[in-house]
Amino acid sequence: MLWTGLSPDEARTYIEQKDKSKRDKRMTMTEAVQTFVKDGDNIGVGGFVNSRQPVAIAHEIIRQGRKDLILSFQSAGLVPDYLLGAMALKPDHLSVQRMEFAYCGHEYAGTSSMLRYMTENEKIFIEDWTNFSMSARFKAGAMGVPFLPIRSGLGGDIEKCNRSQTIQCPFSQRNILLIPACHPDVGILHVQEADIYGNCRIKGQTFTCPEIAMASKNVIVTCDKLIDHEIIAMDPTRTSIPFFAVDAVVELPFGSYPTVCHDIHYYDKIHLEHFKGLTDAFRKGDRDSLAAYYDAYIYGVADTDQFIDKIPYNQLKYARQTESRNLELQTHLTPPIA
Amino acid sequence: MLWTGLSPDEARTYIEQKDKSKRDKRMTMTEAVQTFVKDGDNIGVGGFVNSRQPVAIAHEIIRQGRKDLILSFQSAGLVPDYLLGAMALKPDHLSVQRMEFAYCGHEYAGTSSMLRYMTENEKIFIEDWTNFSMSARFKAGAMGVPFLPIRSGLGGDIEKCNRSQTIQCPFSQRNILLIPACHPDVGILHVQEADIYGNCRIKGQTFTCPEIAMASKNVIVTCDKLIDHEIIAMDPTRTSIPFFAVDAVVELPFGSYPTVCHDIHYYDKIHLEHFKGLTDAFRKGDRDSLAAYYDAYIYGVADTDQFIDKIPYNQLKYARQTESRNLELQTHLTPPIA
Amino acid sequence: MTDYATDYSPGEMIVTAGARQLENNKVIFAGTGLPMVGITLAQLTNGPGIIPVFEAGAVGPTLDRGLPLSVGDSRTTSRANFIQGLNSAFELTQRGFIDIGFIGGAEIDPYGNLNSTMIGNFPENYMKPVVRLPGSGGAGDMSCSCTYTILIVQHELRRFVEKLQYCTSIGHMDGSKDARKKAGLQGKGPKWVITTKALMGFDDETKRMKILATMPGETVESVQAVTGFDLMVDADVYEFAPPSKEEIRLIRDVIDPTQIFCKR
Amino acid sequence: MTDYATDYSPGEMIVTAGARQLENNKVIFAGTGLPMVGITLAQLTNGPGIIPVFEAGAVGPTLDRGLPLSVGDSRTTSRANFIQGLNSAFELTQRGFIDIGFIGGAEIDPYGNLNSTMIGNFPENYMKPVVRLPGSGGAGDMSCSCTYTILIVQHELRRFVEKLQYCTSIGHMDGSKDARKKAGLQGKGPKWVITTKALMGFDDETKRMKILATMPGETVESVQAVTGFDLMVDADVYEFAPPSKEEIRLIRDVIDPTQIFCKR
Repeated sequence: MLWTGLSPDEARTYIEQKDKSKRDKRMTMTEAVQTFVKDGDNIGVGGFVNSRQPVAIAHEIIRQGRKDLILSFQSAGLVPDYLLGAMALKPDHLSVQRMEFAYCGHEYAGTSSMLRYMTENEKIFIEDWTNFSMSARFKAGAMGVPFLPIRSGLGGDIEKCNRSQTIQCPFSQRNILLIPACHPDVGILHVQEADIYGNCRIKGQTFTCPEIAMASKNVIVTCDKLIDHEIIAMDPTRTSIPFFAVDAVVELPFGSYPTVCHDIHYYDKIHLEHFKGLTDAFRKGDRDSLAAYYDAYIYGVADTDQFIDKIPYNQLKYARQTESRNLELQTHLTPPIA
Repeated sequence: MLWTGLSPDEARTYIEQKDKSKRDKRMTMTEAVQTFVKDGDNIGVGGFVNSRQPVAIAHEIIRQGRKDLILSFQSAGLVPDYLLGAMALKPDHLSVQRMEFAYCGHEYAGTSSMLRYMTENEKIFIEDWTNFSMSARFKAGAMGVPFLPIRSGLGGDIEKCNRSQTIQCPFSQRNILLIPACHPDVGILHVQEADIYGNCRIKGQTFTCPEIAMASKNVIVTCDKLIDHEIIAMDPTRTSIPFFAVDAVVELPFGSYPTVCHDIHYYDKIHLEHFKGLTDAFRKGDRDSLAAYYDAYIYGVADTDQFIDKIPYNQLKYARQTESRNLELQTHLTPPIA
Repeated sequence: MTDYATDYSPGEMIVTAGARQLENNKVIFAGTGLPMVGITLAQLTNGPGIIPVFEAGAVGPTLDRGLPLSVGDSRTTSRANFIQGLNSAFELTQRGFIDIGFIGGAEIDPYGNLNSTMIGNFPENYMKPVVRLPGSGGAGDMSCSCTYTILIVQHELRRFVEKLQYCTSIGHMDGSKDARKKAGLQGKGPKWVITTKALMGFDDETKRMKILATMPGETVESVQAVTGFDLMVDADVYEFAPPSKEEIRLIRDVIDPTQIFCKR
Repeated sequence: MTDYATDYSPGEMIVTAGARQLENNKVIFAGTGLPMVGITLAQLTNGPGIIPVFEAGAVGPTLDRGLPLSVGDSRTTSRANFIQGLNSAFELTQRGFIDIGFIGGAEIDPYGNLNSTMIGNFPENYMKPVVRLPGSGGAGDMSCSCTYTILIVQHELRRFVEKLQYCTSIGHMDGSKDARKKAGLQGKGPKWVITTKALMGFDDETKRMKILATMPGETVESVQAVTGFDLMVDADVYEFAPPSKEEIRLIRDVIDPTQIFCKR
């Protein structure tokens, strides 16, 4: 049995020995990635499709370069595309060896050309799961058990390609699927609010961010806003992730831009679709346009502030103004033009 | 394999066929208990020890009388004591045949004399669990799986007395305990706030109330306060239990009195200790004092309003004033005298 | 008498058919795209009490911020009753709280099994497919655990195949008696298949796909002509009514005015 | 030089000993009663960074509303960092986030296994015990999954027994090598036993209980005299220092002024 990331016993031992003190964990993005992301790491990617994807952390990983990464997520769009795109352009600088996932694509905006390019050219190892089975794998890791039983995937081809095992339930005598825990080496998450100790507040759906945080060996969190610990202490039932699961807190407004961040900003469809178009073109042979994007928006900037500085203000403004607002109020806004 | 309450397949089928519409579920307590609590039922008891115990529902069950009940909970104090006390006094009116639990007692206020009386005289069937294993049994039921794996209870005597099974984990090859789901026939819960559809907001610790709600066939909820659905819709991340899991909503201020209800009132230690003293006396042979309590506070009142009406106002007031308040502010209050 | 539209697109026909099949007050697992449009249409017509659930965690929202572009979109949360995350949504499904799920796929077989993973030889070329599709997402889970599912597939010969290249979402498996139950599954599996050509169900005995109704302008023969396996035909096969003018107005003016999912 | 108290109760001695054994900045699973007093005392003295976790769901609160009467008490939530429920708290433990757990019991054996379930013949009289105790509560779980545990038991001959009547909370099992690991457990098991008579540990090889220090006024002999099995004695056995005046002041004036748990 191959455990990618940590085995349950390794994951338990690491947390046992970890410094769980309540201390200031602020870091720069550069430091956080230098400290916690290593070659060969299994990276648990937070967010869901193009919602609250940890884009800023992915950009920094690309800037620094890492080899032989494993990506674990249920459904994701922009972050795997960014990482796979970086690999497609400069495999000696950044490479992904394996993905464990349920869906890689962009829903309304179509399939992932980078996934197609990588798989159809046999450049990465793929392990297919479903959204529930991947979510439950993180949950098993978070709960500290080596597996969870689920009632998905019994009798199809997915479980033939992955490490799940069918057993007969000793209580009900019916078949049930056991899925192994996923303990990433590092969880990368963007949240709306965190305090300096790492207590995180997620607005809207949590996706599987709390589970990834609890399951991972180390966790890097970017937050749109650093909040006073007092605010956490005044209503601890709103804390989504407790401080002792988090290792680095980076205050980074727009850290998940151009994906949607609940209550903060909606998608920047123009930027998303622009990048998507470049990956489509890459798959059809146009390497240079995608390379130019990376040079301009990732390698050519020092950090997320500089990346955001390159986004036209009316796109940023529209993304913010269209978030958490009813349709009637949205109709009075003028959409930016690509 | 004996399933008490519903088997996983029965529990699934029942929910499949259930009317899950968003409709007004307000009922009187009398109706709710008449409709949803039957002889022989497995009752999932919400709350924890003497926190947020569903006292009002227990009183109504005692008034109406039920036979051969099964009580499932992790740790509880007052509700099992009330039910066992009723059985001790009038076994033809109310009886408990079995308890599946981890702890029955009153923490600071000592052990349960009713548990001692019933077990030491071999009047009920006992199945011991731990707080985690009972909590996980409700969680398994809530998740819709027939079991969950946990790492408690391997090698002690508890799992020798209960239905858990040790297996070798097919991934890690280490021993692990499987605990069977618990699907009560009826979950009885007290919460601070609910809307008419059954969306519940729990303040403070949730204990295992959401898990019991999702695992049960039917659910009766009492709430200190009925709130507008608008309030739920404005912040759905605060909903602890979704409406479609709930069958009856009874607005009942002080529905968990004299146990503590987070943010509403602290313990009424005088009343709690008074009742506890009567159960202690019962075990030592004084039947009449306990019978007098039941006649005065349960059989002699029509409902919880009348029960509360019998509590001296300064006890009610002190319980409210000592809740969610720091020690400095509490020192200015005058405790009532028993 | 209903005033039928004469000018409507294939997508609009599918959405209308999907909406009409939905019973009021049911809990429905909403996927991205046409299902979301169909559910919203049903809520505005025959199913005001329909409760949508989105797999990223929102239960029972009102889609008053516009059509979500994703099931994880913040727009799925507006005025919801309950919001947690993916595990919560799928556990609700596993527990039996989700009556109906909408699922799509790139290929479908006679038993309603679907492929949304890969085109190519499986298992030989799993690591080097001819075309790699996005993968299961939540469809594989919905197919297992919703009480029943409605499938939406583009009706083309290459997509309606006797044998899938890869089975992502489990339908009636090989059609044998109690196949799903024996496998350990809970939901009843696919109930309907809705395409631009027909409304289909599954035979009670064989579990093979059966034409229940043909879409306007289609015949049993024209449907069979674009299907790569033999379809059964219901004894009472009928012609499905086209979208009404009101249904089309709702789709175009209210639900999807910018044609995100429902092209004209 | 520390100013020692001369007037203190057995409970106050236990609380003081418990507090002194706690390392700063550790996450500690707090049970009702003396452990709660001990943790609070440690926070006010050697362990200001100690993070208490309560099994009903509160992580890292400040006990500024008075001593909780229960681990599910609303007082355990004040100014906490994170609050969910029981499953969450025990899953944190299972995952490895809880460094230390305090556990009590009615009986203890040489290997630190504890009974808090029943007095009587097990399994014969399980359904009709001589004395039924409240049951495991969370102790059985803490004993399995905290990184290590500290046991607090009243030091009486009838409680320190070679063989338990029922094993509720698992210690070093039969003392055999890797017994806990082989059973499937994760935590390291009991590290210390604190009583009114002695501070004890466990022998590295045999896992049997060993006197590390005697409480003031006690000797190895007086401790052995109230113990129903042979205690090992550490080579460097010492006399534990009595509570300081400051420790007693904190217990009496600040932490438990109404003597809820710590009688004088």
